[in-house]
Amino acid sequence: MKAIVQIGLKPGVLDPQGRAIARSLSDLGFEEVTAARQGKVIELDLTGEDAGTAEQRVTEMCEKLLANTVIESYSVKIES
Amino acid sequence: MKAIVQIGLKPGVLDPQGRAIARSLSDLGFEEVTAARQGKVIELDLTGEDAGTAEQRVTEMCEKLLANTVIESYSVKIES
Amino acid sequence: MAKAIEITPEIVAEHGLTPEEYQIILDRLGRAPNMNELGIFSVMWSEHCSYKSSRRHLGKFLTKGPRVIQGPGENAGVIDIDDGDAIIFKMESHNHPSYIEPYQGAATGVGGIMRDVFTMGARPIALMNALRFGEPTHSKTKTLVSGVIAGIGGYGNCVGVPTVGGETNFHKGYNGNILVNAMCVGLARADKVFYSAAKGVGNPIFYVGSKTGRDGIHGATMASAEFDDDSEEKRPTVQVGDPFTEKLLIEACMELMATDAIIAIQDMGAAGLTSSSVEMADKGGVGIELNLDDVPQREEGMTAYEMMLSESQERMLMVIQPGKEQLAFDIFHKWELDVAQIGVTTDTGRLVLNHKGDVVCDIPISPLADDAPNYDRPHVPTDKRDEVKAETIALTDLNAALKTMIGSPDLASRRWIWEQYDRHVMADTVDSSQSGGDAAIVRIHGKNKAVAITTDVTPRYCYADPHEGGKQCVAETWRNLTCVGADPIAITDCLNFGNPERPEIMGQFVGCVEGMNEACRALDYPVVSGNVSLYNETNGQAIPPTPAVGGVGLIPDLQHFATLAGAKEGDALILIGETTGWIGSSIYLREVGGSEDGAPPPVDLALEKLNGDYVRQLIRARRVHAAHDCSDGGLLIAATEMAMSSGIGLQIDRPAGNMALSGWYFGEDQARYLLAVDENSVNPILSTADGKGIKASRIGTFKGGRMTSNDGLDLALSDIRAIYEAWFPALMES
Amino acid sequence: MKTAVITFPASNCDRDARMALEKVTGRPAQMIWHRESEIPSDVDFVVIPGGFSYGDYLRCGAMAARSPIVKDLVEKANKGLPVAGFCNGFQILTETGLLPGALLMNQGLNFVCKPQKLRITNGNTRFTSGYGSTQEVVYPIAHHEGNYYADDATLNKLEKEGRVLFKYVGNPNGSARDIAGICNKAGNVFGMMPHPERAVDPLHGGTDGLNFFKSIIESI
Ligand SMILES: Nc1ncnc2c1ncn2[C@@H]1O[C@H](COP(=O)(O)OP(=O)(O)O)[C@@H](O)[C@H]1O
Ligand SMILES: [Mg+2]
Repeated sequence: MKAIVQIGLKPGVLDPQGRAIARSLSDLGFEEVTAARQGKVIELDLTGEDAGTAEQRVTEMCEKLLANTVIESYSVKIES
Repeated sequence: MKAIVQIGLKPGVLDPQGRAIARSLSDLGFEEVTAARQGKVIELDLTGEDAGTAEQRVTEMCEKLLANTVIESYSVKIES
Repeated sequence: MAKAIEITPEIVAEHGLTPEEYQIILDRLGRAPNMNELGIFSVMWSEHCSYKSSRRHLGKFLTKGPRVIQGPGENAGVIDIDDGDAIIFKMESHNHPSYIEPYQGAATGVGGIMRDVFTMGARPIALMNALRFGEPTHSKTKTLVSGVIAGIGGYGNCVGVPTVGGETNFHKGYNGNILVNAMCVGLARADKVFYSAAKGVGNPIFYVGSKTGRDGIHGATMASAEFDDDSEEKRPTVQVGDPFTEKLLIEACMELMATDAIIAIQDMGAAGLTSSSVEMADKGGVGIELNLDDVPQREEGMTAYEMMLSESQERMLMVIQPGKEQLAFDIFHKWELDVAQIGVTTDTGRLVLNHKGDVVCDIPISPLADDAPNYDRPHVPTDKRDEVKAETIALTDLNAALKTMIGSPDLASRRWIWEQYDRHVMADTVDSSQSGGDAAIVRIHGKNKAVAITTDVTPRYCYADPHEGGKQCVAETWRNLTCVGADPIAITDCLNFGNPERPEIMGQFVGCVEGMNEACRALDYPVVSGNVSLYNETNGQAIPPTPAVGGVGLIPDLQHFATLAGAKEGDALILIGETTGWIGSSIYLREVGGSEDGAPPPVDLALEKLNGDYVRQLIRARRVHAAHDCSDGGLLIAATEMAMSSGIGLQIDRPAGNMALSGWYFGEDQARYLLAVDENSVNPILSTADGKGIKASRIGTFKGGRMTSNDGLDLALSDIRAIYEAWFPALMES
Repeated sequence: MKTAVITFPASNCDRDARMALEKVTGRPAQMIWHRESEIPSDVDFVVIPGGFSYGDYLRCGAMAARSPIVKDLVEKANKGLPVAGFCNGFQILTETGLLPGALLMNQGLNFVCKPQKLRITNGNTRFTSGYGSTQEVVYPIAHHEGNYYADDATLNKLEKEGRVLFKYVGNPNGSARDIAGICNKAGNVFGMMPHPERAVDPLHGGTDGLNFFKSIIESI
């Protein structure tokens, strides 16, 4: 099984990377870009068969290690 | 409109961060994790209405700036 | 609308104000404040901004001296280092934020202290940090260490200011409250120092830097409140640092400062726009009127309350010379920073805020500062402890003891830390953590002189006896600066303590401050800036008293300095100072004896001065190849550090006598130095010392690759080094 | 003999580079702000300094590599202008494609700053000829993303063509085949993670870097 975890800064938290990307894109002539935010994706390969269990375990992984819940929020998607 | 760009290391390029994540997870008792890879997501807010144009422009952004195609591959998704 | 909310006792309490404090506000205003006004009073009267528990004691410090250009009271202290050059420096804590989010907490701590320094016109040239973590075995320690170090490095490295030294301790007393104290040293021209007092009427007020977001709203009051187990849940948004913007801000400010456009300038630190505007107005005796609609905002719908209390980082406030507005705009636009004129100075003495067509705050400024609470909190002195006699502490196996000591948490190598810091950027680092030396040496750009910088405190001494501990931390920085051949000039401090409302904690505070002050006066070594961090406790457990001291000295001529690393094959090892074998509160007693008992070593300040002045004189006369003071771990640890740094072994010849071995090798008597000198220098050095009434003796010879002694010590230097280097990586990889 | 240093927002070794060039040439280097559109035509040698251009956001060197001044630099370099990039400068050069490969995060995941021993693997180039028979030098390193990567075919080619000029003695970051510094096919563009410009002063980092600058300056 595979899990895809997306982690991004919570709304309201300063995202200097995103800001710099947006500016640089518009300097390059991509003027349609009004804002950018940068986050992480973590792809996990998992043993086991049950998507429900996997989702619960990966959520636990996010809380314990993958996301910094003080400033980040995350979402989990299980693919098989 | 919104574009979601996912950027990851190409297969074959060593991903020390992914490896460290996998190791830490299994140290924490998540033994079902057999591998991890870390990548980036960039969310863009775009003006304009046409999803097709947007996709083409964002692909151009990836080639020109967002991804380093020597080591990275990317995917683009347009949401409205 | 903020005005509409009725201020209840609960709201007052949530703002950290006591009913008595609230009554003063009512009396001064002659009416109830609105929410914005209450918020402003609450941050201005928080411990963090008002120093309400500490102010009267800090007033005792020696703060003046022939080289002091500006003492405490401005953003940072300023000292004269000749030739029209000035050094501007300060140390500050970021303890609570670093515990909650170690990377960002530590990073923004570094950013904040740099702004305090460049706001006064100095280009930052060096960073230091003083860190205290819980026990190495505590479940949180590893994560906190790695986050804090990465955060400090991440910020300083990116801005491009070298992090040249620091200190790190581990103790269970910090399990629930780590300490992250960062120090910044900057270089300015003495006649181009910028101050924060706003002047004139109708002068434009400029906002520069990052946009304001809802970051750390009420952080300043949070930093003054004790933790409980839930605080990790309740915490407000953590501030995120943006070193890239900080770097641009430094360059832009330096460029604008080279013109005559700035009347006053102040960084937005804790309590952001509120404290910066109030302090500027109060110092200059003027009023300020701001239009909050003009404040660059990161988010939509921000309220006046949020804007005034936001702690978004990388922002500055300045009063600009009328007519120079365009110049300022051009420079900040060049550096791609947000900039806006958000108000003017007035002659009303009031802080007036306009937002969306309403006046949302209109209060007199002077009560915010003048009427800030100033408490004389009850304090009881710490009980004196008995001495521990070295004779009662056995030392049978010197080899085993040295191995245990050199691989112990407080003495093992910090390489794992400082290899993550860029120590060389700016091309003027002469000596840094890399040699393990007592003080870092940073050259004044383009000149043949340098500043020496050190941070020190020995919390276990301060805990055992706050007064002696207070003397000791000041004396140790003075000694460390002396060891590299510098003239010690002045200090900054960061006073980290528990809850001051407890008389025994307040007793620690008062004891340390008085001890520090005694040392400052005896050594002509004034305090020019500092910071107080109180309420460092969790569930009633206070940290050990930790008054971190940052010392700065001047090496007038880079032809004459010493480091830890210069001993040569055949050099003699000379011990300056008296050894009584003081083992109480020593690392040996703790690590080998398993006890933290005993009175700490007494500090004889006259002796410190006598011995130190002599050591400096010898270094200046180029008699010394390497120098080190004896501090944590005593004589044998200092000698081993010299040997490791120089890469040469050492034969130690303990003079005959009946002092207990534990005391001679590991006792922590103060005012002592070890010097590596040429064989031919030994006699002249010893006889001059004798003439001055200074105890000095030859106790060994540098040679070969082993550490040996006439008491059975015999270890390969390489084996000792392996133990010394292994501890930290093992901790972090466990 | 005229040298120049390009400064981007948050370049921070620009002063180090300027000092080194001045020491070797006896003339101040020209500082070129990234907003300028052209490298002056009388410049003989350009250094792209270390630092954190654009905060290292997105990828180290990515944004600087797309700036107008670098566009001009690439054109001139392709016509033979000598260029060297150190640390972030090397990252920028790989991002432009002037040099092959890319720099990944250090294998140990931490920033690493220390004196680093290097072996000169080709002493017969414009950037190394001044070292004579010297085979090992020590330059400081200070980086977080210095792990050199290229595919095997590229690595083989680099080695075969003698374009690997320096290798690490004791690999500090996981770089493929211990590669520390490489040049382009024409031999006029060079990049490396270590900092020769921080090794030109006995009081600061030693003097092993002096011959690097002497080599390239004398070749012009
Ligand atoms: N947090 C830190 N950051 C940088 N350098 C550090 C840090 N902690 C310790 N060091 C360095 O390690 C060496 C030993 O520190 P310490 O034992 O406190 O020295 P001393 O007691 O001689 O003042 C010093 O060179 C110091 O600068
Ligand atoms: Mg010391």
